[in-house]
Amino acid sequence: MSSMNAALLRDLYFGMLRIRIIEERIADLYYEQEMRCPVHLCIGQEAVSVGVCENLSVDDYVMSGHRSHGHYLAKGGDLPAMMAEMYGKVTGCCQGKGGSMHLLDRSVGFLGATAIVGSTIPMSVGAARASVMRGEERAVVSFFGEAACEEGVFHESLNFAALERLPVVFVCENNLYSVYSPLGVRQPEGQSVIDLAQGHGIESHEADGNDVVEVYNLSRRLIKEARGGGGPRFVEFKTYRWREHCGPAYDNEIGYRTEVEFQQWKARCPIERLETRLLEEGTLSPPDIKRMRSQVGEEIENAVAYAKQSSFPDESNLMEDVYAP
Amino acid sequence: MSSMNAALLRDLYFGMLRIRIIEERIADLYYEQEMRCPVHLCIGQEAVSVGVCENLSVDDYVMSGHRSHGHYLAKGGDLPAMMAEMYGKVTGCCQGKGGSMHLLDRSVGFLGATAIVGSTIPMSVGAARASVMRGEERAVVSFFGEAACEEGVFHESLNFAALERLPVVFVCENNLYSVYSPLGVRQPEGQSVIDLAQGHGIESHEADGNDVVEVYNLSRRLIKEARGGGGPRFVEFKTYRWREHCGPAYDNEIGYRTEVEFQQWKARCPIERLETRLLEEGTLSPPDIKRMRSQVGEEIENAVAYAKQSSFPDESNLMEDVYAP
Amino acid sequence: MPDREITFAQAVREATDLCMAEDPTVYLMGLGVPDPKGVFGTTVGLQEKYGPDRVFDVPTSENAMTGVAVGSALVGMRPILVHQRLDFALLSMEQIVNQAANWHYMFGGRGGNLPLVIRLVVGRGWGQGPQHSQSLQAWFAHVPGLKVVMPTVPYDAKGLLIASIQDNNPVIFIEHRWLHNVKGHVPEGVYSVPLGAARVVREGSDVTIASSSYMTLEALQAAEVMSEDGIEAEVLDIRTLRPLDQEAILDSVGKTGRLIVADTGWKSFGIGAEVVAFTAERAFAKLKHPPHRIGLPDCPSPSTPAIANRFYPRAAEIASAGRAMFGLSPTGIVEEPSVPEDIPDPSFAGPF
Amino acid sequence: MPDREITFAQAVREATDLCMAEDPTVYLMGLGVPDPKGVFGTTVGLQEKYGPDRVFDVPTSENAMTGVAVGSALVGMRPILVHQRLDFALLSMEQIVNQAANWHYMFGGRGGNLPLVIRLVVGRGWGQGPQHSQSLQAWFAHVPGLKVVMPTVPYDAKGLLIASIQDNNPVIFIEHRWLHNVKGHVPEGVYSVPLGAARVVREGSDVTIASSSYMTLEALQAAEVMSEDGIEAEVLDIRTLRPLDQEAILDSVGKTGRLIVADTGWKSFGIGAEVVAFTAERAFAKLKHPPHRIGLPDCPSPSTPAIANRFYPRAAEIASAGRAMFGLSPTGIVEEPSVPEDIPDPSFAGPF
Ligand SMILES: Cc1ncc(C[n+]2csc(CCOP(=O)(O)OP(=O)(O)O)c2C)c(N)n1
Ligand SMILES: Cc1ncc(C[n+]2csc(CCOP(=O)(O)OP(=O)(O)O)c2C)c(N)n1
Ligand SMILES: [Mg+2]
Ligand SMILES: [Mg+2]
Repeated sequence: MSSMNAALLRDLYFGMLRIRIIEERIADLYYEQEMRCPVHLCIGQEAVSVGVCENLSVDDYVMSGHRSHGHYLAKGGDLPAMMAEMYGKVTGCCQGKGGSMHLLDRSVGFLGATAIVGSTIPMSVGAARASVMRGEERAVVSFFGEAACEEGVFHESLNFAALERLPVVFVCENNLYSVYSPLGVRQPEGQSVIDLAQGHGIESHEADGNDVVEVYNLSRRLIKEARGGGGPRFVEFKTYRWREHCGPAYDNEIGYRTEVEFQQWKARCPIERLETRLLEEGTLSPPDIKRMRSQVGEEIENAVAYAKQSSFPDESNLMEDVYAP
Repeated sequence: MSSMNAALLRDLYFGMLRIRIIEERIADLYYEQEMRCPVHLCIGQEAVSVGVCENLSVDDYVMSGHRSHGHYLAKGGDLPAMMAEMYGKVTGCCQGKGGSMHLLDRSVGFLGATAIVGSTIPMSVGAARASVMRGEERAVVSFFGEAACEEGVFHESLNFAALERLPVVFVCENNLYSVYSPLGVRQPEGQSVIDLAQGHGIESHEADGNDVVEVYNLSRRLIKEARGGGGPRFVEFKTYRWREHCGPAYDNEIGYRTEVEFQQWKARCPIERLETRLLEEGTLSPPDIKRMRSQVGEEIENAVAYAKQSSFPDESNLMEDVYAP
Repeated sequence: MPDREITFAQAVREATDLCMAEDPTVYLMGLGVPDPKGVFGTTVGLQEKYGPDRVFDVPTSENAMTGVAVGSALVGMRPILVHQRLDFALLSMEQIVNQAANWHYMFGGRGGNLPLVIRLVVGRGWGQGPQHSQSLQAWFAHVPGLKVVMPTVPYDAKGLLIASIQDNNPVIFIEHRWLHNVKGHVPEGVYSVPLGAARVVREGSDVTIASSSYMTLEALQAAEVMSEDGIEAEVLDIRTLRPLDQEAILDSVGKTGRLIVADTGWKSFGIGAEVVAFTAERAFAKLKHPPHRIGLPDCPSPSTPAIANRFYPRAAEIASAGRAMFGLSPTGIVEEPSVPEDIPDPSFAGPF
Repeated sequence: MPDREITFAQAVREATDLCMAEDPTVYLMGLGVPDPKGVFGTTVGLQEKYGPDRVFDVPTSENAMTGVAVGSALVGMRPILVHQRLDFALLSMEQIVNQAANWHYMFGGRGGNLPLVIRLVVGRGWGQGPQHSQSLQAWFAHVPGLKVVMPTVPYDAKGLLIASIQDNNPVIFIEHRWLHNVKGHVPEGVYSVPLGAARVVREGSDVTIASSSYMTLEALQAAEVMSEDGIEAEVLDIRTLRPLDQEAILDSVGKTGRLIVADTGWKSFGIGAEVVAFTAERAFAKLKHPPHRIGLPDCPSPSTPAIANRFYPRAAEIASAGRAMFGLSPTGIVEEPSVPEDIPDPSFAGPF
């Protein structure tokens, strides 16, 4: 970590800042009721997306679930296409047919995110097996939340990945909640999801998901090992979502979690933590940050403008693309 | 084990011998092609059924899968009704509608066996939860083969049982094969199913499934602990099926396993092992064994006769019992 | 209080509440059941009232949780299992169909009763998209051993849910998301509406519209439009898809000689196919005009409102079909919706 | 070798073999695929030929293995996934329907092709019972995004499987267990039968029998029986349920004016419902007689042969339905089966 070079640290910082600003902008704009689809923001969890994806090349594959904005962006997904998708426009990454829960950008190896908890996990394993069959050196990262570990398909997928020693890195973002349900009503006390993965014989780790440097370093090793034929790896990052499960608002007042808990996690903001350090070390200066902010600000405003100005798909589009030709 | 009393040892011996003789008789009769349904014999695996069920009272529940004859019989299921079921007769335990893969005898707490791998596991958990809700002290035993541990529903069920600390004892009979598929093509090398269960935070054990005394003693403790509110327990018994996966024949010649392997396991016959010991100790005499054999012989012949003489269900039965009244 | 009006969601909650109060074996489980939103308001406050043993959240394990419900039902409990979207229940088709539906039959009637209610919510609008809005009632209706209920009005929601909970078989109870906020007359106290009986919601002599769930509201609107040109539609709310009240539909067609079926699911191989088929088989001579089905076209549900609005047939399409049976041109004159077309009413403001 | 006769199972194996030889992206997976029995002979020897990377056994994890197939298809492979019984695939409905069927559409056509063949075997006979013989093609046919194929003769089994493997979409390929040993003429080499085209297997002028899979064999037998009384049935093998060849059926009905649909699944909400419904909608005036569906009655499949034999409709029932359309009494004169009614032929001696 101390040996990490400044450029990389700045990249990590910028990556997180960018996602944060974009997500916050989406939250603000959401109230206009022009983005008419469910959105699951990842504010507070940016370090995982950025720390992991920084280690991936464009050839590596990523799949994700309902909370995929950060993964999509960190993997290099096209921002205007994402914004247009949320506005239901024909220029969206899915021509408006998917909405926020169905992002993809194949040009950067983001193979798809879908809206059913856990369902892209086996697909990630399948994409990895395909790569192995073809002799390609490629890592596949499967992102999911801790609730996905309650789905049987999670286990089935891990078993098969372990059986065939496939180059998949399973990345669990444990943010303590599934919608409004705390861990305690879903998983036995004292159990950890890495025990589950280890049960399948998969080397597993647990780490601070709000420390981007830790995320980066750990996932760097795991991705390398997996890509190099070492078999699958599993990592659980502890983190926290700041806003409501689905939608733009804060919702600590409705009673499923406490304001205190939220504030504790907010104090561990992944972006601020790195910012403080980089400012102290002089790797970053306040003007740098300002520049970064305005760069992203411009990028997102352009993307929003693009999205808003784009056309809706034509009604004739309804029956198109049901089948591939 | 040394403190085990003679009557109990004789019971265990008799229980296994009985199942063996019944299963062998089924195998012989199967060639007549009058039992027209798939049968999965448990010859070689009798110690698990008997050693576990000897610890259960009639109030405890048992559920099972496709290979359930031994469990049904050891739990006290009605033999003539089982035989009649295999002959497709109206006097069968399911009026002939289920066949060998769907046995039940609710009067002794055998809640049902069904033909889809793993599917009664969550039901066992549900039955246990119902008992807890009602404040009943009851243990539920869920029997399944090692292939069921590859099904997601196995994990989902264990998670919930652990979460709610339910009185279920999960009993896995690991006979190394699923149909013709060896463990190696299904589960990662070096992994053990007890690691999986332990991952869910469930106290888990592994034992020799061909040693009925070991099965008895271990399951006695686990059942007691579960029934007493200690939460679920998991146990894997290593054992071996002697005959083909489905049907009456030996099939070592077709190539999925070796005659040598089979002979090694045959040498560990659970019944012979106990018999040798009991004869040595004088707990059992050759005339005792002869008496037992003839007793079971008579019982099974009566059951077969009953089954053969019973009527088939009337055609009008076809549309009955689709719905409960 | 004969004129008490409550919403469909409140009616569902009330039915659950009453059954739980009456029968200690009834219990309620599902993702989000005790959370602040309480499954669109249908389960709010019930955990406080009945405790966490009888009203509880569950892990995201649809398949096992269905098995848990089945196992408890086999030993005398009456579980109600809720899924916030029907689509999630696809993970549990094995338990529902191979196990629950077959149970009573495959054990020759000796397997014990299997009183189980599975509540499934069909999503629509606000960009729910392809994986949060599938309306697969035709699947469940195809399976002997299941009962399938799909109410429209709050009165029926309550009465049919009570009947479903009291039934000794697995019942699939399907709630359309756009009905939850609809209000209607609902008596207090326990009453039940029998499974297997359709209901005439509007009498008419010229054409029968057999519809289910939300489409019944569109059908009623269509009937008003058609009436302006003197075509009187009889609107029949099918209410339960299995058992299906063939007689009620045949009676109505016997009177009108014309049949339109409007369902919330895909048209092909859907509910309408069965209704048209048995009518053609059993009342062919009564039909004065080819029957007509209204359902979703053969594509997934798109997220963007721009084309989702075209995906979902509305009253105008039903009315036009009815008018065509009398040689009249399609209508455009259905009242313009006062809210955007991708939401049912102004109270629905996303995001879920 | 124009007259080479091979079995349906051999035809399936040959199609797989040829596609694997031609295209290195084709691979084959499923429980028991490389085992000595090779899924009723349909996969025998392929692992030896193509190696364990391309032909392999899998854990008993139907849902994930479907996802694995989907994931590999998304990046350019052409998986064939086999289930020895359709019933087992119920564990994977989430992947098949929510994911695979929706994929191409929900990503606006940019999600990549999803060439995937899922082979499902419908069991019958020898006491398979309620959980090993469900014939749920109507479910799959209901879902846009899927293609559904159900061949009868070996020629079509091969040609349709090749077309399915070459198709860029998820295809559900349903094999009836009683067809595997049936022989028929099959050319060597690669050929394909287009998805979406029915086939006239017997010409006739008096009544159309549209049938699928094994029921086509019963329909042909029924046609012979009816012919003895001068009723000439046209037998149409539907072959693919989605896309469904409506035109071929309407053409035939246009000629005969009478329609019987015979399918291997449950009658209610089944394949016949759709066929009758679109025919009633589109060719009402051509129908001289009410259409008639033949399918399974509303109960699970019982294990005991004593009543299973009554559960499955056979040629006599079809012939009787045809005769009734001409005012003739039911027939009993279908040739007595030469083997017990719970097996397809003497080679089938249990236990699976
Ligand atoms: C199979 C399934 N069940 C339920 C849902 C409803 N659902 C949507 S998101 C979500 C929460 C999942 O929690 P987690 O995996 O921890 O991810 P997080 O939202 O916390 O990022 C749930 C239950 C779903 N989409 N799919
Ligand atoms: C879900 C499902 N998949 C596949 C099958 C086919 N099948 C029947 S028995 C069996 C073997 C299961 O092996 P195991 O659980 O180890 O039990 P064993 O037969 O060895 O006793 C399989 C795969 C099935 N019945 N259900
Ligand atoms: Mg979470
Ligand atoms: Mg086994």
